[in-house]
Amino acid sequence: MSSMTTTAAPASTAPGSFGRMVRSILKSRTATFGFALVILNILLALLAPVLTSYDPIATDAMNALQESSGAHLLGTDALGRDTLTRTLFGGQYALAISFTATALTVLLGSVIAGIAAYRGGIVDDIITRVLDSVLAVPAILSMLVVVTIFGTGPWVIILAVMVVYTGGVTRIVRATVMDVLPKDYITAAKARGEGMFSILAREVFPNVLDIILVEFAMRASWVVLLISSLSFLGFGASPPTPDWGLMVAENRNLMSVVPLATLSPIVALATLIVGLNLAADGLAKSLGVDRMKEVLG
Amino acid sequence: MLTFFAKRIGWSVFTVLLATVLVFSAIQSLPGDAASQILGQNATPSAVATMRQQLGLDDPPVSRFVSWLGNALQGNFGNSLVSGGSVGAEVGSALVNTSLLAGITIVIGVLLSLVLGLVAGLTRDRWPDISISTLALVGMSVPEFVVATVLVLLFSIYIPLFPAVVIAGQNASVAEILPSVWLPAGALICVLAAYIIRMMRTSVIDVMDSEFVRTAILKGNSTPRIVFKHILPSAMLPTLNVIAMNVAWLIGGVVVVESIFNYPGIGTLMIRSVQTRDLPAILLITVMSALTYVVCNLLADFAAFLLNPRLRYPRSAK
Amino acid sequence: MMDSRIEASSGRLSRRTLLAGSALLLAPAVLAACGVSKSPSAAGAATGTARQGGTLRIARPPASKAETLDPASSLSAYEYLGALYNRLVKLSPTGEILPDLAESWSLSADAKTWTFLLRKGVTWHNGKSFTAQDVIFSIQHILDPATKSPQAGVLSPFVDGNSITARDANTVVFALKSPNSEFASLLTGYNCYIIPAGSAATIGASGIGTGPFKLKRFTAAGPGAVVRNENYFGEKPKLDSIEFSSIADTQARVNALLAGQVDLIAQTNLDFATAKTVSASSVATVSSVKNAQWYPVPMLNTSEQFKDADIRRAFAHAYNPDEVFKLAVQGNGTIAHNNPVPPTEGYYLDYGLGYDPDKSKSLLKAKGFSSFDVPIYTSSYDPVLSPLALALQSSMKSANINLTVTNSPADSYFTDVWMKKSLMTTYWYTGRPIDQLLNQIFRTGSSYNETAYSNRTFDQTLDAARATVDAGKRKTLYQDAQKILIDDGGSLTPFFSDRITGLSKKVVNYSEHGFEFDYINIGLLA
Amino acid sequence: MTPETITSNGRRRADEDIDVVQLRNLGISYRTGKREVAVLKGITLTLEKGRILGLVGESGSGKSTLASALLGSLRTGSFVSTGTASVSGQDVFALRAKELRRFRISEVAMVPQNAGSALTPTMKIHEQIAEALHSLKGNKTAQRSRAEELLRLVRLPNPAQALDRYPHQFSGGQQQRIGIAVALAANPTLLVLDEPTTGLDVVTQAAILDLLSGLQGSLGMSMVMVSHDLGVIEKMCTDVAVLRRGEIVEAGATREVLANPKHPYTRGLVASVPRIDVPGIPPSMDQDAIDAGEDWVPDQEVYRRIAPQGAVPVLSVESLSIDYRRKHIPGTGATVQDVSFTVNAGEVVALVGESGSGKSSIANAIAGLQKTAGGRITLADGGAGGGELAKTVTGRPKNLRQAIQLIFQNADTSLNPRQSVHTAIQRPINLFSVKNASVPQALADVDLPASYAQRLPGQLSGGQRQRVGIARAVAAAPSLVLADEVVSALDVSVQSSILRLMDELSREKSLGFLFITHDLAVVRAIADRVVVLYLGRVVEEGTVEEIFASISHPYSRLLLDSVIELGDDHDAKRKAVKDEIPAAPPEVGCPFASRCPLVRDVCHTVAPPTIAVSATHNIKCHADVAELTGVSAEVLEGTRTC
Repeated sequence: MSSMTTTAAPASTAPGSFGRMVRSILKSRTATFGFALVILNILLALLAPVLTSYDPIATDAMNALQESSGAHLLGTDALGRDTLTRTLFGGQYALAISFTATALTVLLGSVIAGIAAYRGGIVDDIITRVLDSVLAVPAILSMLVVVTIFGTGPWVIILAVMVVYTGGVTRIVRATVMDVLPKDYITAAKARGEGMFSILAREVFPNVLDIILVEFAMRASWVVLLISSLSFLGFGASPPTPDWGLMVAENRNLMSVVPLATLSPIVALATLIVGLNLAADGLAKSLGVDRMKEVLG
Repeated sequence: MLTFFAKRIGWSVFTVLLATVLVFSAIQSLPGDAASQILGQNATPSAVATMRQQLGLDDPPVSRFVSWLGNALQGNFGNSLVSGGSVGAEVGSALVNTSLLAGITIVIGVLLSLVLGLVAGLTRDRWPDISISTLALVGMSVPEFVVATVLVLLFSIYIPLFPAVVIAGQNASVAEILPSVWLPAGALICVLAAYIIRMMRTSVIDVMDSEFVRTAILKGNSTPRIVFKHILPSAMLPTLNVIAMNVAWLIGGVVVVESIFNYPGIGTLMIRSVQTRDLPAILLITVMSALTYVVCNLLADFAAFLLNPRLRYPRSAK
Repeated sequence: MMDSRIEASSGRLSRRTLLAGSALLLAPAVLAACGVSKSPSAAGAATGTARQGGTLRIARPPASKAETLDPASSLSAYEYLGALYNRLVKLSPTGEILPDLAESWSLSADAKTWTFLLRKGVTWHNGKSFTAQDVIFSIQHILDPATKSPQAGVLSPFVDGNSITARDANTVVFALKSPNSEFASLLTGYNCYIIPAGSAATIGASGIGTGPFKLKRFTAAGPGAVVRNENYFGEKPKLDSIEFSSIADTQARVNALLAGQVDLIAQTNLDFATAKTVSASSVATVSSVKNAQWYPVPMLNTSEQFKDADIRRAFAHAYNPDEVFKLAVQGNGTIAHNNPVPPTEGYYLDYGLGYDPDKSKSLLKAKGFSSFDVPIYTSSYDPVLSPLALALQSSMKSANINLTVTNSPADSYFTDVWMKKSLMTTYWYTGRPIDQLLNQIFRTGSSYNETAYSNRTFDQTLDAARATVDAGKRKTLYQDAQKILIDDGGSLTPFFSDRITGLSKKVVNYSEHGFEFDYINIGLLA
Repeated sequence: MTPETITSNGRRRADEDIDVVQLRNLGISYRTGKREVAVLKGITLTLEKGRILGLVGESGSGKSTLASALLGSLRTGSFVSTGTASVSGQDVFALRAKELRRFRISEVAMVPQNAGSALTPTMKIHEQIAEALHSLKGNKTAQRSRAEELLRLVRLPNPAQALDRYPHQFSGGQQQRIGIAVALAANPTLLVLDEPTTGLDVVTQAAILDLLSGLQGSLGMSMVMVSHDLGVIEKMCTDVAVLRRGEIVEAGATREVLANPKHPYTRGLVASVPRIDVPGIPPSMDQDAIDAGEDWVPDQEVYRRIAPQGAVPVLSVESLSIDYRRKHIPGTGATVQDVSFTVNAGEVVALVGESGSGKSSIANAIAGLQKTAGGRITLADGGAGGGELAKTVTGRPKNLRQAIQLIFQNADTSLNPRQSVHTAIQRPINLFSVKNASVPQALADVDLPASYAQRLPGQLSGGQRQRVGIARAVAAAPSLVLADEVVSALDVSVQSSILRLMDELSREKSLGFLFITHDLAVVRAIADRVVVLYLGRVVEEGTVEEIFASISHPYSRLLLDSVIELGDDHDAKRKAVKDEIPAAPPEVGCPFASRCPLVRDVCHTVAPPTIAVSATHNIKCHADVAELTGVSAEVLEGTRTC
């Protein structure tokens, strides 16, 4: 409902809430560092085409298995592809897939959680039980099944992530929503006769946004790990995709020849995950979220 | 309280059943089936049809599931569509191997991480905490395939202390596998411990901030007494769930590590069974994994019950 | 003692490991006459005095859970066969047919009747005596459709199971349906190991043979062991026993070798970098065999994409072989120009389709394609497959051919992808006699016809060659067949590759050629 | 004022030997980021042995920080910025870890505000007492018997059994007694009590305070007691120090300070406490004037509210019952049963009861948030049409939803912290399409400047938040407002302004207020009529004068007697009552039978009849009017328990 008709009326969301968040993040050194790492990763990925003139996929027979040099800062792999280029482009892939997958998972999980918590009773029971059953199937098995059904590809990976993690997200967001629901402002809204979706959207979600954000940062780090593991096992990205997990799998036998080909994606992967974890930690601390509750999912 | 556990167990059974139904339905939509997988390049359409009939793949899914369930309840999980052997024996021996790995991982990993988490929590923001927390962060941030690869390079190739892979097969005895368990266990401990350490640290800090610990300090109690009598039992409570989740995770999470170490466990079997569409094997693996999941959670509930007097002695008969 | 160099002649056969079962063995007795060129060499394997005794530990790639010790089966556990069983005849490193259980053999003038005189005093591992009935049973077992033996398709055109007779306990007579002067070489196939009469149902688990080793234990796709057979009729093996283990991941197999857990990695062609790592190790080394395998990219002729020969030709012209060769195997081997017949083969035709992207484009344009998109499947099953696919992908871009590389899990690669997907990467061992090579991999309806290639002229040319007694004429016919095959485009064959095997420095006298593994002389350093 | 003049008893003392507490220019600050915030500034005071010092002040005055400083305890991030604190002759902040432990073992003990969270949940009671019994270390039997003795001393029922129980198995009052027992175990020279009765029901509070007085008398300890409640301070303490924003503004002998406050703040504090004996809304404090250093004097006049003339009913509740039980539990009855009352336009009706009396359940049922088991709730509103209210809010038409609005106890949770004031108030206006309503108008109604619309709840004080909550309710233009404990969480200085606001709104907008509270003094100040609930049953109803007059239900009488008020004759009060409310109402008979001094057999089996004392005053009791008149403390004396 667009109610803000008077010109003097402020925006319907809390004024300065984003600014406040940025400020509270900057206050925490951990969070700042974490966000800096993540932003660095994003920048490097986005700027990959500018930062390097090599094609991440094109092979170059003449320059295979080169060690670090002026032409190839991090050397090349067995197919003569520039390791730096592949690592940078690998960031695009990792970030795009994992952030999309995480965002969709968190979104879906939050909506389900909101409905389950608000409706309560049998609806809640059914949702909780079904999601618990999904959680009871090992993540890798679920992913294997999804990947085997739909073949490989970015969207399949995203779907697989959603299958695996929606239950966990729902569990955590549900618990948080449960904390918010008994608050008096919810009671006031209920007493006004507001509908479920109105209450969830206006009253509940703005207050669990902290948790959802932290959840996002942390899940994203798990998703990056999971996707790279899947690629490592040969179920994720297909060659020649510059996927970090795949790069490790492809190049780990080159450890004694061109160690940078393996180390670069590992360092990139670890940097991103450390960044996401620190960001989640810092975010949690500065937003006053009990981060460890998150792990329970 | 009996009803509390009866209800929990009831839900657990339901969860396992539902998980099985979900996996069964998902496998139905896998392209190709065991018949064509078995026949491979010898597959002529008629041979596939015959094989399908032999394997009972032509019956409607619901009736197949019901008959599977009926047999499963009598302990008969069917025969592998690939090897023809009893799935029970196959999954059983893989599970025993994985349990050995998981067991060692859990015992060492959980004890180690509880101690480290406790120390980190108690020395909040001082150097032991900072080093332990950093270590845990690294553990969380490095994929297990990297940890495993590094461990192999270091401890079986450069310094040949441990076997690099498991040579013994699926039916090997514990004694045969035991020497090969340590490196995979080490890789798993790194991942497992990271989360438990962090959980333990946070909950120790939470408990330390509580009124009752403050009161205990103001009573002039000694530090060990405060730690072990006042902090530890309460700090363990939220950690239990994380331990349970992680232990349950181990069953599926071992896949990567098993693959690197050629470990003849449930993870390896899982991948192979999905690839060969070996439905009876997949279903049994699902059942066992789901059972592990619910049993871990039940155990966590039970441990919480023992640790938490509020659960043991509910205040009133409400 | 064998020479350290592994004599790889054109008589070498290819084997596909895994579930998919393996190819035929065939060694033409006439080969020597055809003037085999220089012997490719193996380097690195130590020679010296092996001590008597010891246990050799061999790591092998994963096999199916349905793996069996029945040699006739397509799922036979290859590494055990040579240790447990004997054939009537075997191949020498130079491609000659050597006696094994048959002491000598002769064929009638019309080349329709083959008579094998069997070795006397041979006993099975269970103590029973070996007789002509065992041979008859073994061949009938291969021919029995229920066995689903890949060798059945090779033998059945000539051999009728009911026409094999035992003249006496030590003489077997084959009355062929049609003349075939190369029949004996067909019996060198590894499906042709002789098993005890009546053992069809039990052989898969019992492994009772006449070979230098007796089965100690065996697990499908798992570990197993064989021990020296003290009653072996031939030279006794040096080793007390051989232990086999099954390791799925190539890197894990290499790690096991480097960690000293195994002494030899079977069926694994180490890639360049790994070979370098292994050579640098203090415990292990590598042994390489020149042009030991070839890496074809079969284009499934029945698929929508490749049913047109012009398209196939366009593909053959589309890649730069130098580049692909360098990228995929770092130049270790020989460029093939799409001819699957190795240059060391006596009947080799020096002809091929070279790199010509413009021609490729015009061929495609003529069929209405300005560009051509197709997925190419690859797997970590063999370390060369993915680089090969990627190199092709990269190279073919200039011809407007866009390959989408799709990685498929190793364990199911040969069940899910091979002979099913329109374009994929695979490999064969060389050493295949030309008759078997062309007949089995390219003849219409053949069980290993991975491209589903079907060309009546080609088939007729092969038939004519087989029936031709004159060696020179036969050579011409086989070369005609090669030309048809290359022009018509069965598969892409960019290069022959050296095979690099990793083995412990403790191992001496390792020798392997084709499907012949020397179980007798291999031993551990004294 | 110089530091020397501010001693706890108003005298300058040289003899330090008998001073248990001696604070000199103590300042405590905490660090947040790079800023340092002073929590306590230049505190100087002394406490003689055997005396009781009350620390009084509103929220944020630093009184709890001061209390824990006496034990050498500072919150993480806090530090001593100036001065010293000496307790029993030891400079507590100079002690090393080991000495500090010894000091805490032997010299000082603390009774925390909420024993429920201060007792370790995973340890049995006897263990928690035993670990303070350092002199008996190693002797389990002696520890046990001493622990039992201590529990008996604090009058915990069944002390022997209690030893092996866990904290959660006790009620709040019992936990508080255990907390005291634990503190006493160490036999401290100084006992520090931090709001020891806040959060307890009045009856329980009275009992605990009696216990503490008794113990202090018999054990002769020195005590420091923190409280925001002037009545409690007056009853308990020999000396008092008044804190405001980290500074002591006034200190001295309690009676002197409270009877004749010198500092404007103290004056304002004393003046703004509502009292039963002085009907009406007390004046509110002008903090700005005090800040400006003016010699501000509060109005001496209390505002007396006049009940509206003519009864135009807005709400009528008939035979309402609410049952939480899933199945019938023998011996217990429904949570709320047979509750009937009405609220008229412009009238403030107080629903009074202790925790567990079902008063919030009734409010929720009226709001349609709680399913009822029986009865009728009717909204008789001329303007909006009115009618019987559907059981749940979703079944009610918009105009009926609009007609009933809620305001809440806790200003922190009543407003969505992520919504601006504007959004919060605009929402009901839009939802109900209220004509002639606007956010500035609603803010003006609650005396807030229009600029506050931009603010978030976090940027408002507690009182301002409560005003916004009221504005949100009023903006919907309701005819009835359900006000659940709306002032109980506020400092006294803010309380009266909110009460005044309610009074204004009820008169100006003819709003009916259902005012739910446990605080009889507030009831006396604002209510026109009163309904007294006990365990979900109405025991008495009448006009405010009637309720506070001499004829009362025994329960009402108990509540009244338990109130500790400024200016009472504290010594005259009775010593002990049965302060525990049963967990559930009885299935039959009078709900109060288990605690009633006038109980007779019939009370346990037959529901009490209604005694109509006047047309408006009804009491449900088996006793006759004579017995209900002025039931004295002596009668209650007989019901002493534990």
